[in-house]
Parts: sequence; structure tokens; C-alpha cells
Amino acid sequence: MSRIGVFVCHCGLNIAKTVRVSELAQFAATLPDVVVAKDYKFMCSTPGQEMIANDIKEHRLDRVIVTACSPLMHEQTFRKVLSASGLNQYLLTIVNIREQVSWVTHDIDEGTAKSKALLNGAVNRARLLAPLTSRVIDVNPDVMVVGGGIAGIQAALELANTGRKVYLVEKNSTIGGHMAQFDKTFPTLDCSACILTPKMDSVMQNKNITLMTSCEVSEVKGYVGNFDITVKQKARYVDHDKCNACLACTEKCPGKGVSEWDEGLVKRKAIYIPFPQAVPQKPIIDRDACTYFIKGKCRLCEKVCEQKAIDFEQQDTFSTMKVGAVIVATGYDLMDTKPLVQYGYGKYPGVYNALEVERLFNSAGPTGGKVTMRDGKEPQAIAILHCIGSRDKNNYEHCSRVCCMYSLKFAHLFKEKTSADVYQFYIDMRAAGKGYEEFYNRIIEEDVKFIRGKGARVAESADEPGRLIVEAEDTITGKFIKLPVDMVVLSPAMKPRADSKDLARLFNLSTDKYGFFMERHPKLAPLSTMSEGIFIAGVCQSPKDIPDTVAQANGAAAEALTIVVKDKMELEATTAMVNPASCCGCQNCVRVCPYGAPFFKEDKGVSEINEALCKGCGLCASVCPSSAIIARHFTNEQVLAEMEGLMEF
Amino acid sequence: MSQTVTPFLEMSQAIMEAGGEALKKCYQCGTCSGTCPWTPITHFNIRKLVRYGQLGLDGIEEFMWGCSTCKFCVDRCPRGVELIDIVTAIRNVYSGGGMLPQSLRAFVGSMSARGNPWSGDQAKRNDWAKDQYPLYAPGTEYLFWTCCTVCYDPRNTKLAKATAEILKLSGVSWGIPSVEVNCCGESLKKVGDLELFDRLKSANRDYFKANQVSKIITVSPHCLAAFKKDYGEDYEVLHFSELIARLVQEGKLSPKKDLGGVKVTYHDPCYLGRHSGVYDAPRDVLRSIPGVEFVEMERSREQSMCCGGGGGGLWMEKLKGERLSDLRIEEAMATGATVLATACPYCITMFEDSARTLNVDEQIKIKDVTELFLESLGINIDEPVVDTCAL
Amino acid sequence: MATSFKQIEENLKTEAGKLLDAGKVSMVLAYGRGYDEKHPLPYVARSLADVDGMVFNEYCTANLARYLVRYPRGTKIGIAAKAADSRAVIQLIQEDKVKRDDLVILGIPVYGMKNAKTDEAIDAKTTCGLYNPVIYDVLLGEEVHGQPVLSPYEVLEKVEAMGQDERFAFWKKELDRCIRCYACRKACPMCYCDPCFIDQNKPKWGEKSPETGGNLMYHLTRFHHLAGRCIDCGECSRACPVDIPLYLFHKKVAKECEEMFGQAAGMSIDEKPALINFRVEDSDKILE
Amino acid sequence: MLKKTTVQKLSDLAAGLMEKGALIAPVREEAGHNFREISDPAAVDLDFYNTLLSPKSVFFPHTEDFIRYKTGASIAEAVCVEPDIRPTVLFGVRPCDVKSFEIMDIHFTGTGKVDPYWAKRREAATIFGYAFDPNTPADPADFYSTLGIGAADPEGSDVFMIRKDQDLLLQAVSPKGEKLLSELPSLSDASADDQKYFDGTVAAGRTFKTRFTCVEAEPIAKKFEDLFHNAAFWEKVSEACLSCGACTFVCPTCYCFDICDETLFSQGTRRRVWDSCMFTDFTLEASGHNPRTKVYQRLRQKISHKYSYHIRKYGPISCVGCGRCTRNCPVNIDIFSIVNEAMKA
Amino acid sequence: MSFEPKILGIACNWCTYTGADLAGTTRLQYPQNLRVVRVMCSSRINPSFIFKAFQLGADGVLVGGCHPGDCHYNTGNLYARRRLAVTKKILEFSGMEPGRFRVEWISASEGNKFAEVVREFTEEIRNLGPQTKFKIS
Repeated sequence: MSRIGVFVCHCGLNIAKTVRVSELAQFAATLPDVVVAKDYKFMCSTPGQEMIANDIKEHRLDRVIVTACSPLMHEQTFRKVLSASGLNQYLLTIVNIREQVSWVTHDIDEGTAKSKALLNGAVNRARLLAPLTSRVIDVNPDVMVVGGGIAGIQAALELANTGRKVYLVEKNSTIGGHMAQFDKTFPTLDCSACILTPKMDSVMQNKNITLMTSCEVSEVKGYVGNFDITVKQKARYVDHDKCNACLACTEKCPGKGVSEWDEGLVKRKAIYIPFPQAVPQKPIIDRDACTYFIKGKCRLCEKVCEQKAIDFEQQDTFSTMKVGAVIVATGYDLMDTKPLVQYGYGKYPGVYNALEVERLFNSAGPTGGKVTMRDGKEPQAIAILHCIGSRDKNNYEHCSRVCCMYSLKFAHLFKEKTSADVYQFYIDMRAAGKGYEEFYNRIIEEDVKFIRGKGARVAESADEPGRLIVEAEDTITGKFIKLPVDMVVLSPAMKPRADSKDLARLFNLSTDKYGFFMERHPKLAPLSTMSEGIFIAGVCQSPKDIPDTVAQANGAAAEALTIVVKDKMELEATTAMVNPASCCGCQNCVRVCPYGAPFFKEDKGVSEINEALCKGCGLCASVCPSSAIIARHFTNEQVLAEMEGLMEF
Repeated sequence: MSQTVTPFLEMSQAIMEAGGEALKKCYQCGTCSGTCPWTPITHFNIRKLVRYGQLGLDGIEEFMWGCSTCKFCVDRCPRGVELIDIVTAIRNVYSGGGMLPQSLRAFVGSMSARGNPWSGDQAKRNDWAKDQYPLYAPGTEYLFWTCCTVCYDPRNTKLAKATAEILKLSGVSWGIPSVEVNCCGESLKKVGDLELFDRLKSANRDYFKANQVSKIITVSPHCLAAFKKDYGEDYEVLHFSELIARLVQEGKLSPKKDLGGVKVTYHDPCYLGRHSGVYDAPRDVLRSIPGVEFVEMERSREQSMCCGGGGGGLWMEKLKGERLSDLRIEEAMATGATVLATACPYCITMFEDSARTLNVDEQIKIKDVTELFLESLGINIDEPVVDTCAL
Repeated sequence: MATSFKQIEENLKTEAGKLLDAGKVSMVLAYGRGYDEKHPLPYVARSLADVDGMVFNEYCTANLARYLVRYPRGTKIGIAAKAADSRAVIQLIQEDKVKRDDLVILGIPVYGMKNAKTDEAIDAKTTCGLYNPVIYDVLLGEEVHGQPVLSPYEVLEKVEAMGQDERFAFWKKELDRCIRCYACRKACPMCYCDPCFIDQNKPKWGEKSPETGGNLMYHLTRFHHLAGRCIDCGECSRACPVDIPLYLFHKKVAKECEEMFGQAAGMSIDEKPALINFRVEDSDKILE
Repeated sequence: MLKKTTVQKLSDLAAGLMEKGALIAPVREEAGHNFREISDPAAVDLDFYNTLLSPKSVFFPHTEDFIRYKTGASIAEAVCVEPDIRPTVLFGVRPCDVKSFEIMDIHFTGTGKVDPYWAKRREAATIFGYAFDPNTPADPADFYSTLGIGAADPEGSDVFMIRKDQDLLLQAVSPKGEKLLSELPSLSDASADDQKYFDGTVAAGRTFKTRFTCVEAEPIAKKFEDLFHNAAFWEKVSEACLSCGACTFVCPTCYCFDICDETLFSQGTRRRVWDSCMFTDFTLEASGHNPRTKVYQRLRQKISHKYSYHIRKYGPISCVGCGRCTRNCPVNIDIFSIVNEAMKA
Repeated sequence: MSFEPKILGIACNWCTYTGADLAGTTRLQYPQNLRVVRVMCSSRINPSFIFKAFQLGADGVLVGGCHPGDCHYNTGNLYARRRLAVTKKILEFSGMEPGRFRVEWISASEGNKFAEVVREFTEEIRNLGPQTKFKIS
């Protein structure tokens, strides 16, 4: 037998206008197990809360029903009242007679009748509620950061500076990411390397950071506070513990690989460091380019290495880290513009993509910072085409956000380094950001030509062989433009890393249709994910510029810290559990759970649920044929009883 | 002319209601107009047309007839705007007010009175066949849908016969429709007469139903696109080039006669290519013919140029210098080809006119892929062609 | 030409004998003599001596896969399996109730199995219409070819053609007969829950008394639990003492599942049961 | 008193009986014949071997409501359900099934505690027994003669019926039967030939053989006591058993039941529902403990109860050899084969 | 008196229940025949809930969940879609009118759609009349 108290709120006239609240309270009093039923003007007010608290004591209530607004409004408020009165907070039931009754009808008879039915269901359900308690678990204080671009570097440094131990996992042989490829950064035009490399060095120097380059995450187990993450160390064929970074090997190496850092514009050695400021500044061997691996002999590097650091037998190795939280900051790729045949990328040597152009400007780049094209000539006329694949239903619907600004930056650098005429073909100029509009104005004054119309086609000039024709409509005059240029720069869409969906699977993240990681809430939880304890930062979430990326990285670091700063944490109480006596061992629960919470105990032939991983959705309970799974707070009995109550009147 | 305009949103609304719903999606980036083959050579500007439509501005009627519905812009549009629907809707709204250009009046009149665009006598629709070919009856597998143009236009009756002859050899069960059928109405729809289009469509559908038609072969890509997109029932529709390609692949038809090293280029009809996604079948057919050296033009497949005959263009006069077909002929000749092959009676008509007015009709021949294929089968149906276009 | 029942029986004895003799399995599930010819009994041979007791004839309809879950995980078992039975084995492997490696499947290609009560052939009527086992290690006869290819769903025509009211009346009449002996679920190779949902008091899904409400709840829910898992062996209906044509409902659900999800139960050990699986591309049309 | 009618005029007899009260008789149904209350006299059908379900449900229905109550209300407000008991004619019961009533009486009335539902129904009923035909072989599943029951035993019936070609001979056995027979105008008096035929058939029924030979109860009871701990024996004989309840629900002498509370909204009913010792949860205790989790334990219980405990406690074997359990077993387990096996073990 | 159907709604907490709240916040009017049970996810819905609801006398049952792809628990509604589709087929084959059971994806921002669906569904059930087939009397 329960002792139920029912408290009907008027919400001023919000409810009372279309529900006869006193009649409802009287009705409640007739229901089995209801020992007190009252109505009051504002139940959520202090006197209202006090009334409930007093009645809990006076009538020794063991269940409380508040008949008021949506549980999404005040469930927490009234739960606190119960807690404060010594009653388990889960013994509260809210009946939503405002949003779902009084506000959606004008008819007081209908409103009252529906309220009675809902209340009757609530009484049925309340009777079966059980007190629930949250479990407390230990939290591992370390953090893993996946991705060593500017976002990952920033987050790792922030966390390390608070004294946390950080594992920074980078797929490539150096950290730095795309930012290391840039020459200047908009709108201030400061040198990218100058602001990035000190940070890269700090990572190297920081004793709290374990830098793991040429590494990939291969398995993720566990849950918030207690992740076990297995990382694959890819074979480098150079023992970095022995290597003293003399780089004699790279000089002697006859192998030729394609420089990723220079976007394939030049070759590099088979044993190499990606660029002079790489961190760590120790070489690796590119198996596909190495003469020894291809032809079976050479080993010149081995001969010149005094440290005996070359190890052709090296294998991939795996190690498992224990961490409490994870930040994923895996960045982006540029979309491949070759399939957009109308722009001739890959067909005409004069067509470049944005990252290639970044390298052309860079003094450490393939041309030593001079703007010369593949044929060695300096361009006389240059067209920069915006929105290639961005804002495009046929490719990527999103605006890549940074292209307008870097295109302006390109225009400036072209003006600075060449005497070429520079044209921008754009749809809308997006310069929202601190100092951005000012930068736009500055570029306008540098006499860059702006053509408002999306580049439609790039063709070879019939009259001047080797030159290119850009076709577009200048929508301002309505005239069709055929512009002869020497160089075309495409500003392609930014897309998530090709393996972002694999990573999403590993970490149980959801992605949008292109593979950008989904945040838990676009506004209120932009750095959290649906997986507790895993945060995202930078372009892997959506395209953004460096300032925003850095801000996100700091934010993600702070979020991760809120978890690992405590040594204990409380878990969801409304989780599922298995009644082993009823479990038939079908493992449906194991197969369906998106969080991997249920697992099968082979020896007992039954499933169990790791409550730390359970989010309480109840899917397992509904796929359990023998009803062995109890979805706490939404048990089969509770739902059935509520349904029966709702259908009675 | 006053430079002040006032947006007239009722008109914009009317366009949207007539099927131009996509108006509102356009953000005026200019991809369409930059892509449109007309922009460089005429005053027609598809982006402006949409802009005028968005605001319901006066003057729209001045350039609404410029579009030949080649679908290039639709495929490129980053917003997924169905520009052809907008053009059709605008034409529907404005031509409802009697703004049909002179050259289209005969076209629409003939459609209305005789059910075909060529002022042909309906009873004589099948005269080209001279009773040599079977009529479709329930139980037959394929309906060979003869386009009005191949029934009435003397140049194109050759195409009808070529097709029929190949069908005779193919071993499939087929028949031509009786004379009671109407034009598929595709061009009529693009001209904006949606009401008349619906009338023709439902009459044809009644014929299909009465005769239990489920599989249709068309010779014109325009009919193909109409049946696929507008007729709304589950017919299996094939372009004839697809059927030949299949029969060749299955070994049921094999070209024998060597055409002696003739250099052929192929023009993708907009309605076969971009509208229906058929690019490979006609090329496969050409490649199957012995003694054909096949060359591509610079703009081919998805990038193909338009002949200008779609969207009612076939029936509209264009000034010299404003004809896409002239440009296309030049492009074809630049490849060194002596035969420009295509797979659409409209394209054939447009190109033959251009070749004649450009005085190159000796240097380059215009042929349908079907005709070339028939030649390679060693069959000659050439008869003296009397140019007595009914128009 | 199919192998004769007598020959299959001989082959069964030979192969079972070999397996037991070589110690490859600790038991062979097969058929043994019942109280008369028409009533053979599921039979377990644990030694070479037991093999002699085996029989096989047209009345050996029982689906022996039902017994697999009774033995401890890891028991090496030989099992005689006809077409539908082999599908049950596959389905149990999919559900990880048995391991493929623990089984030696003695496949029986056969047609013309009969219902002992009616003496009718059951091939596609109450079972799935296949003649040859889908999976086996040893085949106890030649594969059956040349028999008519029967759709297992043809028998549905009559019930599918009924209007909603008529169909409800039909099922009400059939299900009201139910005496809740649970032979259906006990004969079912896929019903291995213990306790069954209907046996529970918390929650009480349906009443235990054999009346309309509880009967409907029991059967409808069971149809759902078997959706995408029922391999159409027809055992539930054959087991039913009051002859409720449960197979019709199961077949209908199986047919719908095949149409909606593009997979049939028990056809491949690499699949997941359709209802504990999804595809992002699943159409909302299936809800219409 | 021997009366007669013809099979053709069976419906007249049925109509006459219906005037006396409820008539429960075999009718043809999809799955076989069953006893049903008759509303159309033409529905009575004596062309059957034996009914699918036993007639025990006439006196001991599958569900029996005891009390009704309102949830949340005081127990004092609960209302007893008065069973609807009317004079009844139970028509066409085979001798083995008639015998089953006698065994069931032990439990429902014979042990001192009288079950009023059973007792009142039994009292209100007049039983028309119906002989098997001793000239045709018995169903292979039957073994009533093995248990000493004749194919045409009038004992236990109020009226006993024997089919003679197209005639139906009706012999009053009890005063209740005699009274009823005399009140049925559709019957005519039987001839001396008929009487001879009737007596002959009863006698032939006594020597009629079903399968197996006659058994003595005592040695069986003893044997099963000895076998109780022989798990190997029970595991072997239960290997095929599915542990469904088909055998117990069709059995005329199984009488186990469960008391259930069924509620809908705030209306509750406490009722008696048949249960089966073959079900896993039959012996499930409130603590969660279950003494019979294995199939063999349950089968051992069922068979030992019928062939051993019952003999020890009440005398007779709790089985009448009607063969229903064997006929309806989904896997063709034959109870008497197990008894034979046990005797050999 | 005209027939007032009883409709049981089962709504997921994150989308449809919130959408229903939004319908209230924006004061959209809809019929009062629907009584909603809140569950955390549409995947929580056991098919037997639906059968039970009809036995309890529901004239119609409406299930609401997040749009596929938007599930708060990633994939819950994708399982639910399959399971409820089968539930629907079973109801239909048992003889229940197909219109009495409906599944709708209603997001937290679709208060309008919620109200519209309730209006439409209530009307449909009203036209179908009282549900007597499953109802236990």
C-alpha cells in the first residue's frame, strides 16, 4: 500500500482557466492509495513547495504527484522538494496538464476530463515507482587528445598546464596539421609558422604530454572516467629513442616520395621529416618510396646512421592507455575537385587548389615563396573561384566559412608577390569576424577585381594556347564574362577527414551526412558529444577558422577538465538492469545497444548491463523477449499500469 | 523606360503556383547564367528571368522565350533549383495572357486542332509506314512510339523507317500506335500550355490503358522524357538507342557492313543525356559499327551543348549569330568529322538547317545513330527526300 | 530422383555411427521408434549401440533443432536436419545459442513429409517449401531436384483476401480454441525463453486463463517475437492439440519481413535477425 | 429398462433432453469432436471415436470464477461468484471417461473437503455413457482395457448407450437415468433381440483388448518408488519431452489448478485456472527457488503421481487409458510405453 | 452523444513529447482525445504495449519518435521503425483496422506537426468508430 499525495497546480489561470482544478483534486482523493489531494495557485512557488514538504511529513507520504506543467519545466524543482523532505527524488510523478491539456483546449469540460485520465494514469504508475540511487565511480585523471593540429595542440597544452597527463595522438609523423602548411594567416597576416611552431615545441617539452605521432586509435573500451583506449603505433622503421635527429640519412637517401606537406607539388626523400620544423624532428621511412622496401637492397640510411636507429624490421605495435576523458580534434580534408570537370582541376596545369597555393606563397615551399606556376612562369592574371563544392547541393551544402577570407588573403599575397591582375569570383562575401571586414576593405583598395557571380567553367583558351578562360556571369551587369587568365585558384569545400566515420564508430560519436561529428546540442553543448566524456574541437565538428578552433580547443579542454578534475562521479540512475532469473541468453540487448552497455556472461548464459555505459533509453528492455530487462523508472509494469490508468476514464 | 520598379508579388505567387515553386530557393549566384549556352550569344539571361520572377517585375515577357530547356543550369545549380519548372511556369502564367509569340501560334494551334505540332492530318499519321509495319495490339511487348516529327517531317520519316526496319530484324514483339494518338506534348508543356498538355497526355494515357501498353520504345528523347517524368504511370520506357545497344550486346543484332573509315562525332541530345541520363548507349552503338572512327567533341556527355531545339525552340525563328546549332556544327567540324551523329529528330532538324545556312552541308552530314546503324546492317532505305515541311 | 526414406535411414545410421565412433560428437539428435510406425519419437543416440534405434520415415516431422538449446554450451552434437530444420539451426547460430563448430549437421534432402493426423503432405503447406537443407556437413541422400518449386506463401491467399472484419472473426474463432498448453512454443526451435513473457506476473502481459484476451496477447506477442526469426517449419501448428493454424500467421509475418527487410530467417549464418538490426535506408513506407 | 431410437432420430432425442436442462454432447469441430453445450439438437454427433478434450471440463471448467472485488477497496466488499449450475445431461461419454469421474470424485469430494463447484455440478448431471464398438480395433494410443476398463462398461453411467448399426440402444443404469429415460417420448421400447445384443456387447467389451496386457497397480507403484532417484532412467525417457502441457490439459484425470487474480481497471476477479505440472513455473516458489527445473523431474512427477503416489494415497491408478495424452503429444511420447520401460528397468 | 475516441499516445521524451509541449506553449488547439505516456525513446516501446493498449480499449494508438537520424540515442528509432512496422503488420493481419495504429516522427520543434497529427488522427479514429475487436469487456 502506498501513501500518495496529489498536488494540483492552478498556474495562475494558465491551468485553472480550462481545467477545474478543485474538481481534479477531489477526484484524486477518490483514487486508491491517495491520502491527500490539494490544489494551489502556484505549486512551484515557495509556499507551494513548502506545502508539499509539510504534507510529506504530516501524511507520511511515500509518493508525490504534482499535477502541473511539463516535467521538462519543473521536474527538477519538485525532485529537490522530495529530496529535502527525505524522500527519494524518483518517487515523484509529474502530470503535465498545462502544455498538454490546458493550453491546447478552450473547453473546460474536455480539459478536466483529460486531466482526470492523466492523473489516474499517474497514480497507477506512482504506486509502482521504486527509489533509485545513482552509482558513484572512480575517475581516471588523464586525458587523451586525438589529432595534433592546432586544436589538438592547444587543448593538450591547456590540459597539461593544469597538471593533467595528456596523451596526444597524431596520425602523421609530425604534429602541426594544416596550419603548418599555411604561409600567412588572415586577417592579421602574421606568419603561421611563427605562431604555431613555438606551440609545437611546447608540446615536445611539456613533461605532462606524451606525444604519440604516427599513431592511430584502434580500439575504445570503457566509459566516461574510465576509458581504455588502444593505440596503434605504426612502424616508422626508425627507432626514435636512438635517433639523434642528425638527419644524415635524409641526405643520402635515393628514394623519392611525394611531399604531403607540399601538397604533392614536389618530391621528398623516402626517409624524411615532413618539414624542417616538424615535431618530433626525427625521420620516418615511407615504405612505398623506399628503395630497400621496393627493390630489396639499398639500406644507405642504415649505413650512415651512427646511432644505429634504422630498423627495417620494425612492426606496428599496440598499447593501451587509461584515460578519464577524450578530446577528438581530427580536422579536415579539402574536397577533391577533380570530379567537377567544368573547372579543369587536374586537367589544366594552371588550375590550383587553395592548399597548393598556400605552399606556393611559403618561403619553405616548393618555389621558395615565389609565385611561379607549374610551367615556371609568373602568372599575369589570376582568378580565384569561391564556393567550389561548398554551398552546393550537389556536393557540400555547408558554407566552408574560411574561403572568403583566405581568398582575400591570397589576393593580397598575389598582389604583393606578383604584378598580376587578381579577380575574385564570388557569390556572397562573408567577412564576419573581428577585423575581417576591415581586411576586405583593405583588399578592395589593393585593386583586386571582384566579380559577383560564381565561376561556371574553366576552359583552355582557343586564341592563346596555354592560357585559361574563366566563364561566368557578372550578375551585377548581367553580362557573360570570358576572362583570360594564367592561373585559376579553386577554393574547395572543407570536408571531414576521410576516416572520420571510422573514428566515429570507435568513439561512438554520431556524424552528419558528410561525416562532421555531431555535438550534443548545437547551441548549449557544442563541444560535448552523445558519448559522455568525449569532446570535440575544431573543424572535425564543422568548418571554422583558427581563432574559433583555438577557442573551441580551450573550451573542450575545460570541459574535459570538469570530468577528470574530480576523482569520483555520479552516474545516471535511470539505467537498465537484467533479472538473471528471466534472461534467456538471446543477447538481443547486446546486439542493439548503441552504447555497448549490455554484455553476455558466457559462463552463466545470461546478459548483464554495465550501468556506467547505460543511458537509459530502454531499447534493450523492449527487445528482451522474456522481459528480463528492467528499464528503471520506465519498467514494463510502470508503463502498463500508466496505460491502464489512462484508458480507464 | 522608367528605372523604377515595384515588386509585384502576386505575379511571383502566380508563378510559384503554376509549378515554379523553386523560385524562392535561388540565391542569384549566377551559376545558371554562367553555364547557360545562350548567355554569351543572346540577351537571354536565365538568372535574370528567375530574379524577375522572384519579384514579379514587369518586362519578364521580353526574354522568357529564350530558354531551350537544355537542363545544363539545373544540373549545376548549387541550390537545386528546378529552373525548367520556373521557365515553364512563367510561360504558362504569361502566355495565358495571350503573349504567345507569332511563331509559336501555329505550333500551339496545330497541337490543339490536330494533336500534332506539324499541322499534319491525323489520319495520315502512319502514312510513312505504308502499311509495312505491324500495329500495336494488346499482347505485343513493345509499343514503338513514333514521334510526330518522324511521322510528318519528311527528313525524319527516314528515321522512322530506319527504326522500324531495325525492329523488324530485332526479333522483339513490337507495333506502332494507331493514328488516334496525339503528340506526347513535351514541347507544348515547356512552352507553357499546361492545360492543353494535360489534355493530350490523358488522351494518350487512355490509349495506353485501352491497349495494355506497359513497355514503350521512343525514337525521340523528348517523348522519352515526357513519358518518364510527366506521364506518371509505371511504364517501362526505352530510347531506341538503348534497345539497339542491348540487342548488340546480347548478340541479337550484329552490324556487318564496313562504313569505310568514316569519321563520326556524336552530339548528346539534351533530352537523352541530361534529362534522361543516357550517354553510353548511342556511343556503344556507334562503336559497334565497323569502319566508324568515333571522335568526341570538346563539350560532350554531361557538358554537351544544346542544339537550341528544345523548349519550343524548334518552332521559333532565331537570327543568325544567335543559333546554338551553328556553334555546334562548327565544333563538330573542328574535330574533323564528316558525320555528325545524334539521336533526336529535333537535333537533326536544327543541325540540317544550320549546315545548309552555313553552306557546309557537303562537308558534314547529319545522321541519326539509328540511320548509321541501319546502314551497317547493309540495308538501304534511302528514297528521294522532298523537302515539304508542313509548316 | 530423391533418396528413399529407407535409404536415408540407413545413411543416417551409418553417418551417426561414424560420428559417435570417432568421438566427434557426444550425441546425435535423430528419430527413434515410437508406439507405432506413424508416431516416431525424437531420439538421442549417445553411443554406437544406440544407433540401431534410429528410424526415418515420412512422419519424422519434428524439428530437432528445438532440442539444441537444451544441452550445455559447447556440447558437440550431431543433428539430423531437414530443410526447415537446417534453417532453424542457422537461426540459432545467428543468435549465438549454438556454435557452428559444435555441430555436425546431417542434412536430409526430402519431400513428401506427412502430417500424421491428416496424412497430408506438408511440404509448402505448413513448412517452408524447401526440399534441401540450407546448411549441412553431411548430406544423407541426393539433393532433391525436379520437384515443383512451391511458394511457402501461397497458402496465405485465402486469409489475405479476407476483409479486416472477416479476418478478425477468423482469427478469433481459431485463437479462442487455444487451451494454453503451450505446445506451440515448446515445439518451436526459436522459442527458448524460460520463462516465456506470458508466464510472468511482473509484468503481467496477459492473463493465463484460456480466454480471448490472454490468448490474443499470447499469440500476437509471440508472432512478434518470432518476426524475422520464424523459419517456417510448421511445428507450432503440428504440435497444437486443437489444430490452430498458427503457421498462417507466422508465414504472413515472415513474408512481410522478407519484403520489408530483404532477408529471410535462417538462410545465412552471417546475418543478424531482422528485428535486432536496421538499415539507415529503411523506408518510412514500411510504417504505412 | 432398454429403450431405443435410431441415429436418424438422434436430434429428437437431443431436443427431448434439452427440455430437461442443459445438454452437453459431442459435436464435430475443426480439430475433432468435443463436448459442447448444445443449442441446435442437430449438432449432436455420435460418429466419433473419442472426443479430443476430455469431459472433465464439464464439472471442472478450465477457468472458474470465485470472487469479484474492486482494487483498493476492503476485502469485505468482495463478492462471491455463484456458479451457474443447472440440471445437465452429459451425453455420449466413453466408458473410460466415465471411469475418470470416479477418480476425480476422490479429489473433489472424497477427501473430506468438498469442492462445492464440482459436487454441485456432478449432482446436477445425468451421464449418458456410450460404448466403444468392440468389433472394431481400438486406437493404437488407447490402453483402457490394460487398466481393467471395458470397452462397453455401463458402470458409472446413469444411462448407457450402445450403437447397433443404425439403432441406438439406451439402458437405464441408475434410478436417475431410469426416470429420465421414461420421460423421453421420442424413444421406443427395445426388443428382446436388442437386449441380447446389448448384453452381448457389454460382455464382449470386457474381453476386448487394447494394447499391452493387464497390469497390477501395486507392483507399478513400487517400481516407480524405486526409480525415483534413477535420474538416468528419467533423463532417457524424457529426452524427447518438450515439457508442454498438452498431455495434462487433455487428460481426464489431471486436476491441478492455479488460483489467479485477474484485474482490469479497478475490477478484480479471483479465479481458478487449470495448471500443469509440466510447466516450469508450476513449482516456482515465491523465493525464486524451483525444485523441479528439469524436464525429467517434471515428467517423473507426472507419471509417478498417476502410477505411484496416487495408488499409495487413494488406491486406484490415476489414469483411465483413454490415450489422449499419447495421441496429442507433439513428439509422440506414450505414457504407457514409459510404464512398460520402467517395469523392465 | 457523438463518439469520443480514446487514443493512447506513446511519445519519446526528446522529440515528440517536447514537440507536444511546444504545441502547448504556442497555444495550438487540438482534440483532447489523446493521452500521452512519456518514454525515453521510441525504441522503448514494446510491441505488447500496443496490443495491450487496444485490449484496454484504446480506439487508436499513436507512437511518436524523433526523425530517423535524429534519435537522442543515435539509432533507437531505427530499431523502433522496424519493430513497429512489424507490429503494424501483425495488427493488420489479425483483423485490426490499419488506421488505428500510427507512427509519426515529430521533432521537438514540430509543435505544429504534433497538433496537426493529433487532429488528423483523432478525426480518422472518429470515422472508424469504437474499437471493439481487441477490447476486453
